[in-house]
Amino acid sequence: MAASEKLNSLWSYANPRKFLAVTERMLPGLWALSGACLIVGLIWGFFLTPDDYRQGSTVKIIYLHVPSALMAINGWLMMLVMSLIWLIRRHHVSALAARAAAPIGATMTVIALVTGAIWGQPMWGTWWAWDPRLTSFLILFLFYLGYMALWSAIEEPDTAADLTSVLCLVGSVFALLSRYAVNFWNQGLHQGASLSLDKKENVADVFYIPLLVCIAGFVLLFIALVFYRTGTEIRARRIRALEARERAGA
Amino acid sequence: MDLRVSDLTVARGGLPVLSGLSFVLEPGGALILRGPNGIGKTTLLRTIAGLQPPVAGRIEGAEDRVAYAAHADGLKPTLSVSENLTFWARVFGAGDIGSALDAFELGALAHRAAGSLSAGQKRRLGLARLLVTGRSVWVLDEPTVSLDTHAVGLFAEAVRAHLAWGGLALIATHIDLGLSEAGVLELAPFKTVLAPVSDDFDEAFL
Amino acid sequence: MMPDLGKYADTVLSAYGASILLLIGLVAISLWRGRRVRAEMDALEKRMRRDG
Amino acid sequence: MIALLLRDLRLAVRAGGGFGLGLAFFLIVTVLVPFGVGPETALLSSIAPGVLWLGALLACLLSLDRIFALDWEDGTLDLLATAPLPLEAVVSVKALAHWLTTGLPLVLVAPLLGVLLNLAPQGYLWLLVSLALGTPALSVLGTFGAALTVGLKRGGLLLSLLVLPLYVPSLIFGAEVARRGALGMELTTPLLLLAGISAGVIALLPFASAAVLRVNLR
Repeated sequence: MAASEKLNSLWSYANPRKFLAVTERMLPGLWALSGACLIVGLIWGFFLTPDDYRQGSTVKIIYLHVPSALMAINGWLMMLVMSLIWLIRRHHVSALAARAAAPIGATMTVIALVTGAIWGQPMWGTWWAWDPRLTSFLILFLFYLGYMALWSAIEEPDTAADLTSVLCLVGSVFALLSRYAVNFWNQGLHQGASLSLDKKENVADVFYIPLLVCIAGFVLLFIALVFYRTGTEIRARRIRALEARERAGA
Repeated sequence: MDLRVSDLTVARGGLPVLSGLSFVLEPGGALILRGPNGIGKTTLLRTIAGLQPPVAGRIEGAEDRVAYAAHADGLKPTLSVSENLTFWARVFGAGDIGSALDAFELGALAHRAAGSLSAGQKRRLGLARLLVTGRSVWVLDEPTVSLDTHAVGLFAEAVRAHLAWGGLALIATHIDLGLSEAGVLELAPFKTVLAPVSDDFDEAFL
Repeated sequence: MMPDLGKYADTVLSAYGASILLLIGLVAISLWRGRRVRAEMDALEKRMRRDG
Repeated sequence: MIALLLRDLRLAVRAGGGFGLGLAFFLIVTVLVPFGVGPETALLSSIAPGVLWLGALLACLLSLDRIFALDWEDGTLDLLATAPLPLEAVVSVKALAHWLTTGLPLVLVAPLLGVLLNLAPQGYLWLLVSLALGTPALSVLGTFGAALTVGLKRGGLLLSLLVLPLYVPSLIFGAEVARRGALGMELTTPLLLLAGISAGVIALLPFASAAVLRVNLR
């Protein structure tokens, strides 16, 4: 009984008016907290951590690379969950949140790719190596691009929400398949990078705490941006509906 | 079996256009839908044909019984008249196309490519398709566009035969088909009246 | 103040520069579009309520 | 279902170009590659499996937007959606028709084009096998993309953007089978993975395509 009431109250945030009111109240705090975490984490990481004995100062890039890579994947996962909620419960806010999250996830993917490539330049001696991880992120970026392009190509918002949701489901399966395919494809072609930005060995305790702060900052920034952008999408939908109504009345 | 529509609301582009619509159509009955352009006739017919979901209300007795015909006839210009018709007959599992060709006086054109037909002839072929479906509920959207008086007569004859066989017909049209037995449903009174604009919008964003 | 980045100074600085630029760009675009849409909706709501 | 398949095949033959264009494109891509990378036979021979796979994939992409476009414009899709045939069957038949008119001819001419690129003698069989196993998945995935973009005016470019990332796993495993075949290496793993992806895609994706098509017809 109590559990189902709680669930009901959770779904009530699917009302766009209520969603706007609640997020409006939370946003200033979220912006401030994410900004603080990012500033503290990045300054800590950039100025106050030692160099790695093998990678030198390039190890400082993990404070950007690891959190953005994390959010690139989690952004897609969040879109997947939102798409499922839309397809099953047909709450518009959910579909709009998925739409709002896509450009953020795509930006995170670009940051992960750029920092990865910049880091790779001195480490591997080339800007771009077809390293399985890097390649998978490139493919993920293509999926983000396709998803956003489909949203913007379709006029009718409910149709767009349905189509992009199905694309997101199918895309998730194929992004995962591609990840394994790329792993398989690169074995033996390219000598495995002896150094990686993501491997545990690089994340000793000195680096670990500022990294956590940075991850928290990226997560909070992601949430704040999703809330804010979902609000924008809700208003854009409202404008569309009102204009359609005006046309029908005229 | 009756076609029952109860308290139906249909939407176009996310905006409800017709609401509170109810009617019952018995076997052998025909209903002509009338209303000004843009009232939602096409939307209503597509909803009854199952091509789009209703916003609210129920439609009973339409599923898997509808033969739908709209502005586009679904003809392939490179196939001949009889090939086009045979295709639809086979999709719907009905056999004979001869009587359908006769009913719309297409026998002489049977081997012509559909692409070489005139607009009126194409329309006749599109309507002949209804006869080979073997479906009992005809849902027709402006079926007489580009037909001449004689062809309209053929069409009315075909509808009458369909009704006599126990079929149903739901027709949106502006012209008088001469079907005196058909009921007429004026759609204008069912036009959706929206609540005044307020701050407190829900999931319809209105 | 500036830590000694050694021979990888360009690498680290460009990575930080590019990333921070991208983040600021994303936030700026979001805020810009958000403001515009909000103003547009408010104007439309006001007008439609006046007109009925 | 058979009626629909026969009609689609007949339309492809009557309209002409249905078979020809994809094949001509495949030929041209294969001819252009040596102009791009130089005429050394050793180099050509080593990249031949990948180039042939990529060429077949692009040629397949070329005709995807025609899968539903014509049926959409003349209203046939509306009528098929109200017909007794389930839409899942319709999209499967459409994919099959696309494969028979595009994929199968590409598979059959690929060995001939292999000659142009100096493919190693032991590679022909595996090129044929990998394409025969992989191209059905390309057609089914393409049908999904075509169903997504069916109502759009500038759908062609978007279709490529949506479908190409979905082609990655098939391309990787297919080209790997062909490459290993040409080198005389062990190729059971990629072959099984390629076949597995095709089987999964053929079994499951028509449901997604039909759902998407229903939304677009609404």
